[in-house]
Amino acid sequence: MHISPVLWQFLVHWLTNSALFPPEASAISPYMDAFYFFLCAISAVGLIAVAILVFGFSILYRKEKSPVATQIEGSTLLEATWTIIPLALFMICFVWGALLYFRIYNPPTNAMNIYIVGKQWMWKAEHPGGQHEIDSLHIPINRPVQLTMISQDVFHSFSIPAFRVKREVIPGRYSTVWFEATATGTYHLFCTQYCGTDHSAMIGEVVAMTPDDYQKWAAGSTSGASLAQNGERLFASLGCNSCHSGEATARGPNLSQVYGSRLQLADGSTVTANDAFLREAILNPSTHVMQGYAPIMPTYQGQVSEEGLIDLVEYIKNLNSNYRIQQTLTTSQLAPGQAGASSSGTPQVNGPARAGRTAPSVPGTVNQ
Amino acid sequence: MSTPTEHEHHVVGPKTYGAILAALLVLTATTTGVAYLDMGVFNPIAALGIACLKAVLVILFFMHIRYSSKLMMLTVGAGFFTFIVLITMTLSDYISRNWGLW
Amino acid sequence: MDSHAIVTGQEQHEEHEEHPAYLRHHFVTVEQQRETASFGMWLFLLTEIMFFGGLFMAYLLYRNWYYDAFVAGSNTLGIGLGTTNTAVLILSSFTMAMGVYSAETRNRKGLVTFLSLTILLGLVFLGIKSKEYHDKYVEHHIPGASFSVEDFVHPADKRDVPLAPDMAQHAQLFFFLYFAMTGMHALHMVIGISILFFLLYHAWHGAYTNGHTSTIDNFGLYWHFVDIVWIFLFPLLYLISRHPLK
Amino acid sequence: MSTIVTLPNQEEARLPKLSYLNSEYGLKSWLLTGDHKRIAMLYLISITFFFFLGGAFAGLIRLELLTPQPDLVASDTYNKLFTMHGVIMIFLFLVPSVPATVGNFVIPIMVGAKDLAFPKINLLSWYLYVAGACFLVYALLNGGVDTGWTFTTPLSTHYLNTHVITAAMGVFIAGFSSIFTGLNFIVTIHRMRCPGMTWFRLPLFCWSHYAASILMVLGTPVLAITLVLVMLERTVGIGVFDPTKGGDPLLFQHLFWFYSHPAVYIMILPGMGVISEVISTFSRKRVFGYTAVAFSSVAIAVFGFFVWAHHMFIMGVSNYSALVFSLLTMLVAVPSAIKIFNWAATLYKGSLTFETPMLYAFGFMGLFTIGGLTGVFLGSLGMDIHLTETYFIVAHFHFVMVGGMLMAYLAGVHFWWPKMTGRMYPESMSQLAAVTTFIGFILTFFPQFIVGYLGMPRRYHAYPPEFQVLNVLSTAGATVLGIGYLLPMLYMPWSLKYGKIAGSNPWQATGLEWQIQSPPLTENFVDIPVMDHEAYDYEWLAHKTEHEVTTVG
Repeated sequence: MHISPVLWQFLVHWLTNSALFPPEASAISPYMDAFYFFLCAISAVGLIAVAILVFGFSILYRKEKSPVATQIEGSTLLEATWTIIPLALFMICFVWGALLYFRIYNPPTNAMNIYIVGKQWMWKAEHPGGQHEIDSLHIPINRPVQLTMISQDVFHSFSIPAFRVKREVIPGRYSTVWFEATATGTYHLFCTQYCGTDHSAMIGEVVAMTPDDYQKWAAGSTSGASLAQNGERLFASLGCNSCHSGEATARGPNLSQVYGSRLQLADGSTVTANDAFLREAILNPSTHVMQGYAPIMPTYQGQVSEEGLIDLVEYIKNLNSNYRIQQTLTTSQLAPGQAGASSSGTPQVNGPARAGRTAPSVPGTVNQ
Repeated sequence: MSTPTEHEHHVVGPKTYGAILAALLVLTATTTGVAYLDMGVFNPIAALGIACLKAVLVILFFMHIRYSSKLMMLTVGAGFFTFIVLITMTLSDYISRNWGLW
Repeated sequence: MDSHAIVTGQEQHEEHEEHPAYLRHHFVTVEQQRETASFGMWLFLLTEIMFFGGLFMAYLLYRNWYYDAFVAGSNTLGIGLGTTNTAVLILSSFTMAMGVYSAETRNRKGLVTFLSLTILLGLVFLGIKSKEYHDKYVEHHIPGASFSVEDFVHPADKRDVPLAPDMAQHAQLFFFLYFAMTGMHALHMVIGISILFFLLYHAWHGAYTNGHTSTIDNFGLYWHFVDIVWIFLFPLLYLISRHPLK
Repeated sequence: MSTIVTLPNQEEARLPKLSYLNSEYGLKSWLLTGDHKRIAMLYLISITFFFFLGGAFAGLIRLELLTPQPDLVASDTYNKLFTMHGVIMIFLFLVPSVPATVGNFVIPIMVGAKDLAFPKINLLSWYLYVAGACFLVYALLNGGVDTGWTFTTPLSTHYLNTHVITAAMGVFIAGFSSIFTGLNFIVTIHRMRCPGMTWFRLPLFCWSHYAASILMVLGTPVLAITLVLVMLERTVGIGVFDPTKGGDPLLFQHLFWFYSHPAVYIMILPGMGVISEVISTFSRKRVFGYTAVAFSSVAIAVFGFFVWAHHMFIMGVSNYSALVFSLLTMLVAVPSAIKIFNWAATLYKGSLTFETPMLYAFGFMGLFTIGGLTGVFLGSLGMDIHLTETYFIVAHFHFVMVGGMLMAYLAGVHFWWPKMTGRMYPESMSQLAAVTTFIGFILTFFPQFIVGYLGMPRRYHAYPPEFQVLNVLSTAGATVLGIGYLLPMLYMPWSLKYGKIAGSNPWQATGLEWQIQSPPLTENFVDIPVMDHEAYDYEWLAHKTEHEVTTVG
């Protein structure tokens, strides 16, 4: 036995650098792994059962030993046995798997929210504090983190194997996933849904840090303005404030503290104003008209990037009073033509425009 | 009418065809007329109900399923069943999406 | 050792003294051949059901999502032309059924007449359909670059609710599905009419009225199926969101 | 009840003077044939070609993945490689593999008919296959297509500038080929059975093909219309599947998987039919629980239509819907388990020999068991989150499709080779090939389960270096596997000329196809047979053989 030293070196190098099991770095991992081992166990049992039967019978009843085959019709009892036992096992798997699924996809209410935008071929992470990252994600450990994700183009899939979580990032719709990291370290972040040329380059790293380190990192890498602040600026420049001024006579509904509330829509249904609803209401306003308001809002489809929408959503989420909106309006009235609130964007305080045609609004909102 | 068997080929006569034609035309007129009445949710139900009735008439008489073997009836049934599976199971996803998380 | 190894039937073929020329070699009886052919045709129609099924699925989904746009789109379709076309198609189904009857009663003249009538009615249907398509073209309702939302944002008919521009855009989906569904249906009609010409030619020369009616039977099934598709398309596209008469 | 089987004396066998192979000569007699056996041969040749074409792509993929760096081919090329590998293997090899070759050849004979119900449609089906293949080859030669075999929208509709329409057209046409094959089988099994051939005297091969055919006929058109919509969307860009224009990309997923999940059963069910025949024949024993195996095929076909959304658990389907689909997925796993246990029980008190088809069948049972059980991993909602879209799923479906279906296909081709050609394949050589394939397969795909749980995503051109060991193992295994597949390519043609003469029933099997000469006459039977015994009745066979010996002697 002589292995070439070079080959040996390679083997040692490979083996020390490779793992056969992913690190367990999130609160859900042990649960996932327990289920995995259970599934492996029943698979092993099943496989061994089949192997014993096949090999056992092959030895016992090979032609040399058993020149005469005994014809057997079948056995209802046996059929029932191997119907019911697998079925029972599969049902256990189903229930266990379902519980795990709902655990992974139901974020706790106290989770901190980070926005993820996927595009060919990079991941952008936006922290509420205004920290922007590309192909990396910094998170504190021991704290539930919820990701609100959207794709700008095609399907992507956000996967962190060490956390055992994954969720498709869908164009045109928010999807969420949550996790709670338990060990500091740097972990792989993959796009697992084939998304075109550089699919395999759409990778990144997840840096799990102690809360203190995270605070330091957050303070050190902020872009200066939080998402909500960016959103406020955008809100004003798109002229949203002209209708959503929060005044009783405003043409648009009051957005202050709208997030999380139940809304009565014009078509009679009620919905909860969550992130997805807010985004949809900006892009497809006519299907999200609130009771008592006219469908006059223009669509912003194709005018606001996904990042911009996130800013707006984050802004509306944190909007606790209309004070600043009205402040902005007053300022823009003093200086017309500024920002986006030009021409007809000025509020018509008198005469509620509850009915009638779509009011021509901000320039550039004409449909394609 | 005797029970259809595999070895009997039933010839449907012009009288039956004529009657079915009349029925179909009447139903067409009805469905168009009904469309102008405002019946709320019953409008689509009436329209599709009449369409199903017409389709059944065509299948049973013009297409001779009324006089065919059980196998044929089963075949036609299987086709519509699969169609229903496609529609309902897909729509079940869309309908329950707004129910929110648990 | 050859094929005699198996026990053969008690001279099965002796029972069937008559072996018409159209009995294919691998069938034992004419009845078997007829049943087989019609069963095959039915299975083919099943695939057609599922083929249209995908389109119906898309239609149902988007109709629910963009109800207003679909209502508005539906109301631009000419109900008169639609109803006429339905009647024409039903009539052509009737003439086709009568053609089958003529073939079964070995009436060559009848068969030729009814096949010609079916062709004629089929062409009338396509003519009316192309008139409708042309109307859509004139109204800029063909989805794509030339599509205009004007009729939906500022409807001429005062019963129409003006649509918001974003919703009006979704009328394109309605028209896309309208063209896809009726277009696919019209394609089946065109194929059907082509086959009808072929059948007519042979019927003229005395085929199908010699007791071998399978071909006509099965084509009849196809033609009726195309009719059924229209029977569903008509209410879905034209009727279910009509404005009530005031 | 016991059966002694004496294998016939191979020395005495002669090739029949007249058979379907020499009834007519010339290319035209093949290309315009209505004979199901000749069409089966045409299919055999064409799918073998595409198998090796698809296999070559697989080889390049594995070679690229030998190293973590993207060093062998460019990203786009890599994407085209796995797309063409998937499209060719699924639509041009796996779907038609057993049904269109072995099934086409033996089903009419098994039911005691002179041909399939619609010989011309059978031929048309082959021409459609060729036409579809031409489109795909055209797309391939003109730069390929890189959508992935799933044609995921909106990637395929708006973000790629390769030959998506040509490829979709190819799949569309090939789909109709499969529809016509299925249609023919259903009608044949219903209408063409010989006197005495009741449903429960049908070989299980026919049952599983019947079940698969139902799926072909009812599922494939939905794929067809979906691809039409993709093509339309690419050309006119209306946005049926485009979220920016109000469409829903998940609708595409629903419609696509409505076919493509049943397609998995279209691929595996005929293979299961082969295994039933092979296990029974080489145990000289009736299949244990015939009715259970027969109905489990039908159950798979029926349940197969209700589970498609399990491909979309993480794609944003509603949670409630996911729950229902997961539950139904668990149910569809049960009939497969029933089949495996019944086959194992068939061996009990048999008289087993281990010819090549039997070795492949054992390979099938082992690998399909693993493939099926790992399917339960993926059908469980929570586990699916971690495992889907990783190499785990790649390993899973290769265990089912390659480990299962390809093993079954090779078992079938070896098993019926004497019937098709009149000559035996070389036994020891083919046993070597079977064992090589098995070892190569395990080595190739088992490491992929591990690397999948580690999280390596599928369709990755480059990967983190710590996954390299497992990938090297996998590539090494692929080499062995490739050798295992190349061996039959050498000895099968060889056997056409030099193989031993098989005689009509070399395996002493009970199916009707073994009671006629090898290779059969064009019309299969001189007179339509009458089935007067149950399927897999080895006592009837023993009695018949004895009777023949006495009459001849």
